[in-house]
Amino acid sequence: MDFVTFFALAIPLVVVAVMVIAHPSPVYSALFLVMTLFLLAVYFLFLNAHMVAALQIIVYAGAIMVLFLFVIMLLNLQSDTLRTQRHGLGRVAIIGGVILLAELGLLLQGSSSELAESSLPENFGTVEALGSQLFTKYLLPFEITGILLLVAVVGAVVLAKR
Amino acid sequence: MDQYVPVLIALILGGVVALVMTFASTMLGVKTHSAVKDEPFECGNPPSGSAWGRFSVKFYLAAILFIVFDVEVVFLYPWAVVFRQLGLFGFIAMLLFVLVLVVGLVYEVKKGGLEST
Amino acid sequence: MAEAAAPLLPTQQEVAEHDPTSEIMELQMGPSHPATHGTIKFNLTLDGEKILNCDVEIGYLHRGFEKMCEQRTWNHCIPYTDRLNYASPLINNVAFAITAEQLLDVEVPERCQYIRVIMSEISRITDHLTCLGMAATEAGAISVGFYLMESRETLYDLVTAVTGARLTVSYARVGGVTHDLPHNFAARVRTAFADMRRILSDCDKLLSKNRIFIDRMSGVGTISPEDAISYSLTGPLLRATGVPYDVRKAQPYSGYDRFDFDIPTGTQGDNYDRFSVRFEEIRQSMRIIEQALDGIPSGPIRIDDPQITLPEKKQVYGNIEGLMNHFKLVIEGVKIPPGEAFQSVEGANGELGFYLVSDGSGRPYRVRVRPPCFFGMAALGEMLRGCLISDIITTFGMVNMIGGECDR
Amino acid sequence: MIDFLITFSLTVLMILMVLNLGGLLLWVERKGSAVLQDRIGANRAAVLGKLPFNLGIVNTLVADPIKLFTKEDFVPPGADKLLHTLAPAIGLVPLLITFIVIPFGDVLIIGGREITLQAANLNIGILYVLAMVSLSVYGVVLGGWASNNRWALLGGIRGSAQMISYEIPLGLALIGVVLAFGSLDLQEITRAQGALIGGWIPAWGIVYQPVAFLIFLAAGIAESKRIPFDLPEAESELISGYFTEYSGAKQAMFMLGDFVEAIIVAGLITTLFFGGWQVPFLLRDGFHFPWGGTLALPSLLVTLLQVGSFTLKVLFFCWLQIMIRWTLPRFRYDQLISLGWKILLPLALANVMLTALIILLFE
Amino acid sequence: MVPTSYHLILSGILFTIGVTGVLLRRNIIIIFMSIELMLNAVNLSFVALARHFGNMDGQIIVFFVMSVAAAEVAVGLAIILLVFRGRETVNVDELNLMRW
Amino acid sequence: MAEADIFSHIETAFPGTIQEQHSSHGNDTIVIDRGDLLTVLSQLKEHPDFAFNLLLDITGVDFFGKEPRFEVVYHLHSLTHNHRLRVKVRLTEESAELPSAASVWKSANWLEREVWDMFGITFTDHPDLRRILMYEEFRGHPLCKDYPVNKRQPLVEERDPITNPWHKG
Repeated sequence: MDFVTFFALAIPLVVVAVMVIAHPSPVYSALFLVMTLFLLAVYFLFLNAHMVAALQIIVYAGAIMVLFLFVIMLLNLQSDTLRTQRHGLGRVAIIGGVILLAELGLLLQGSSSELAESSLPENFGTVEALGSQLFTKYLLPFEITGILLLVAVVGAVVLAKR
Repeated sequence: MDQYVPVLIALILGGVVALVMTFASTMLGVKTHSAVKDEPFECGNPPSGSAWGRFSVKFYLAAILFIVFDVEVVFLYPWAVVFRQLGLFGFIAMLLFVLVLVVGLVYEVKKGGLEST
Repeated sequence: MAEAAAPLLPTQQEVAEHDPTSEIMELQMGPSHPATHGTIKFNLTLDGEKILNCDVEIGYLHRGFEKMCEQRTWNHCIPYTDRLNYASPLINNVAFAITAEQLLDVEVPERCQYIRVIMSEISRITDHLTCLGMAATEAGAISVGFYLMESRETLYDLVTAVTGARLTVSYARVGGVTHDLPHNFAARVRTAFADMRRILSDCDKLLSKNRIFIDRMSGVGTISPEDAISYSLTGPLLRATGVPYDVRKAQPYSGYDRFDFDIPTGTQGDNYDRFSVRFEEIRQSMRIIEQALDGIPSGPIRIDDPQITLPEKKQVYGNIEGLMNHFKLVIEGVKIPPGEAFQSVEGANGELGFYLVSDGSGRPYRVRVRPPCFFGMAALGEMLRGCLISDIITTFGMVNMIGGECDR
Repeated sequence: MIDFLITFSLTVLMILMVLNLGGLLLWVERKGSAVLQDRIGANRAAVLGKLPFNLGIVNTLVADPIKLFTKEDFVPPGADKLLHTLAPAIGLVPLLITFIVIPFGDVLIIGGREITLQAANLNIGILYVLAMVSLSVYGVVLGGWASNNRWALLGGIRGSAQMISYEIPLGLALIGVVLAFGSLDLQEITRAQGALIGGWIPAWGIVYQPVAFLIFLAAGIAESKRIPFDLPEAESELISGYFTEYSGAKQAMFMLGDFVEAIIVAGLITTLFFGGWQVPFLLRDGFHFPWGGTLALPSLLVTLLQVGSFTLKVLFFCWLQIMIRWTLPRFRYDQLISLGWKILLPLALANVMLTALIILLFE
Repeated sequence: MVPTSYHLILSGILFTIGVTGVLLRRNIIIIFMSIELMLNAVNLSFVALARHFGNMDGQIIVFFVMSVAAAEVAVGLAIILLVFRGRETVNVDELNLMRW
Repeated sequence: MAEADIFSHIETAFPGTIQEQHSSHGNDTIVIDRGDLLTVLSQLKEHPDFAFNLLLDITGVDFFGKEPRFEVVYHLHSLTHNHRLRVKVRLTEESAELPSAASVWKSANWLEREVWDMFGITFTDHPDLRRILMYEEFRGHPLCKDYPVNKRQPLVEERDPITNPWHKG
């Protein structure tokens, strides 16, 4: 990934991400989040994560965000004002942000470049490579995910049915 | 990355088509306003206020199942591709996974989560 | 006169006050809605797709039929009756004429009775075809709807051949009918019926045996026989609940007791039964028509009484008595002796009754029509409670509300 | 540079093909329904005076868009104006760009250069289709919500519930095919279908996955929101559902979106279940009949035959969808949901596991 | 070539935006969306590092993160629905479910 | 059941309540007082000898200029015995009021609404006495003989402009 691509993706990403938390209307927030997710998916493509990019769109943009929109519409959530009454937390956020930026600065100094495209394994990021690892090395987490999803269904049904 | 170039081209082209169509009527069509026309369509009755009210949450229950099975589907794709390498072992692993989720489906159906409304 | 009491139906606000967590939506369906043909309005209270309450509002097509008839002579009322149930105008004509004849205590000639039966049954078939075709179209099976419309058109051709008009036929008169059947009528009817039987069997395969359609119709809009009687439902709506009440059998008029036909009944009282009953009634009507065509006697088609029926055109233009007779009858109307009569016929949607009061002046003093689909609409709210939005369309279609008749 | 030009022109070709086929389908639908219903159908096209033949197609392809584009663009005052304007585009764009992954021919050899007749050869081809289809739901949801109309809202919610419900069987049906061919690459899957089973039967996907085909057809029609699954826009129930408050070209975009989705479904059915561009017994150098005969053909002719075969198959499946649309009544909402979740989903899951088991046992 | 640290910085910025959203907004749905943003920022780090080391593990972890996110959203939104139906508000300041 | 039969049955079932009875043009008619209406109607429906379970029609007749001015006419049909009966109640203009039969037959609900709408005859204890065919703002009762046939009433404005947030002006 060269610098042009990086900035062409990173700057819109940050802008839409800010809009997610800055827009007063939940519907627009959700849509900005969808755009963030979509841009991230494109970003993943440049990081040789084809399968993950597709997943990002199918699961995140196509399913999770639809659920968000659904709930926003079902509850008829109106826009709220941005003026916060949570003063203390605002300061905490700013301090945390500064610390994080400092860490990032440190990171930048001792950074090394990513592996060249050519030195990657040939099938890096493809479905085959992912699949063969997922169902061998990560089999247990995979099965546990199934149980987690089951718990989610049961929990959500119990909750939503009052 | 080269394989995604056509997608980009198509995205731009599709965007242009969509843009042209979105604004075609704005550009070409006439615009008139009247009090009655500017009401939301409610079968010719005086409108009873904004439609943005709360709506039945029952629709949410189908959406939950969707999200769970969507995750299952995306797990199934890599499995399907490498299934021939995995063999019996992979079959049993996926069978367990699917069965666990089917339990969820059965639970929701039994609980009436997919009932008519 | 006291003011009307406030409606008892819960408003959105009341429901919300009762249960602050409810997700009730109010929706006004109609009068300008593709499925509410005949202009009608449903005030729906919905929970998601489910109907909690359905308040039916009629009257959008009210034209004051009864008031209008009171201003006209007896025979002038006939064209108004065309506009009641415009899907089967001939039955309305016949019903009015029969009631007026009852007030006169006269009986029309046998040939006239046969003609009335034939035309009534043709009208019943067109009405049922309209109803079924619309039901199919609204359920999404548009092609089947078109097939049924097409076969209705062949019948309209027959009606046109007899009366000169498709819908506004004004065919019956007090004391007879306007003209005789055209000479090759029987043959034309048989050809049309052969065509129609083919189309009906097509529709049977495409629609009434279609799983989606059966699922849409059965178990929907159910009403028990007790409720149906309490709601005064008649016709296919009542017969679908299993009550074999048909005016043609119970109180035969116009010589219906001569013919051999069955009364199809349902068992569940749901939309599918209503559909099947109508479907079968088409076949029975065809049976009656075929019998009538076989047995129709020759003879006059109206009463030969200068007090009641117009003289021949030859008489009118040929001698002064005929001219005077014509003039008096047209200007003053048939002088029906004072009295009152209620006579009903089996309309396409149920019992169609006329209650006529005469004061002997040549104009009806009071004309009251018992519109069969009015009662269906009254029961609709209860049929729909607990159903889904989609069920409104099928149930409303099967009630077969005809605006002109319901609102008059 | 040449490579880019080739890719560019192929992509443009695909987009144009989809758009034109969408317009054509509108005409086919009108004329086809007329044929089914014993009517004449669209026939007002007296562009050059009275012509001896019917120019209805011109009417639909030219006059209809002009009519739609010059209609008033109505935005209800109570609506969310920005989303109301954007919703049709959000719904249409993901669908327009889906078709580019579908291969419409093998290779075209011009001047020694082999051009694969597929605009975008993605190694995650099928996943790309799924991703784009899953994005198109936003157009429906937003169109329904932004109109601020109760009918539109009902239609939008019905539509989204329907589309997400049938996305799962759609994805699962495709997994059966992926299992059978072991690839996500559509061109590869199509090539694999050129083989012959027992030397006679073309190894098309339908032979391996008949159940998946039926599930895919049902779920695909549901995704394109056409009868019997047109509940979100059922005109006799919800007036026009989520596009009740739309007019002019924006409404045309929603309608075009449905047609494009129908074309995508037809294209995928062709590619995955009916051999794509394959013609039985036609290899790159000509026909190799199982009874021993061969018929050598020039490479260009072979390519033409393949593209023609693909187009014909796609048109056939479009026509099939139109036939279904004009024959069946529509479902009710609860029946739709229970069909999707209680019948199609278990069936699709069983199909996947059974396919896996058979592969395990026989390979 | 962009150094890996750039990806990580971007990931950090996105994470910070998410944290800010959680801290500043009072609408529970938007707070929830901010959490999703944070999860995605982490995903970005995983993918970037996978690329850095040429090792697929990072991408597979993203798989699991997404599944967890899906489960979390299903239950989380159900809780929000329940709370909203009981309390008529999605303002976290007004929600004090845990306080007694 | 023969005609004579039904009248004698009614006479024995409701002694002293029948003001008038006659049979003309094939319709049997009884006239009763409005105080007895509800008991007679429910008896006619419930009593196995009559079993008039189908309420065919309720309508009014306005004999303007005569006294009593209004007649309310009930047409009954028995599905079991296949016989019919017309029940009439006469009302003066001053006290145009009747007990509602909606508790006996469900269909009486709408029929009585129509009679109220058209003649202005009120029905006490009616569950939902609103206009049915005319609109709510309509003045007068159109089927009364003193309502001029060519009278025009203006169409009303929107009923509830407050609920429409887009019509601020």
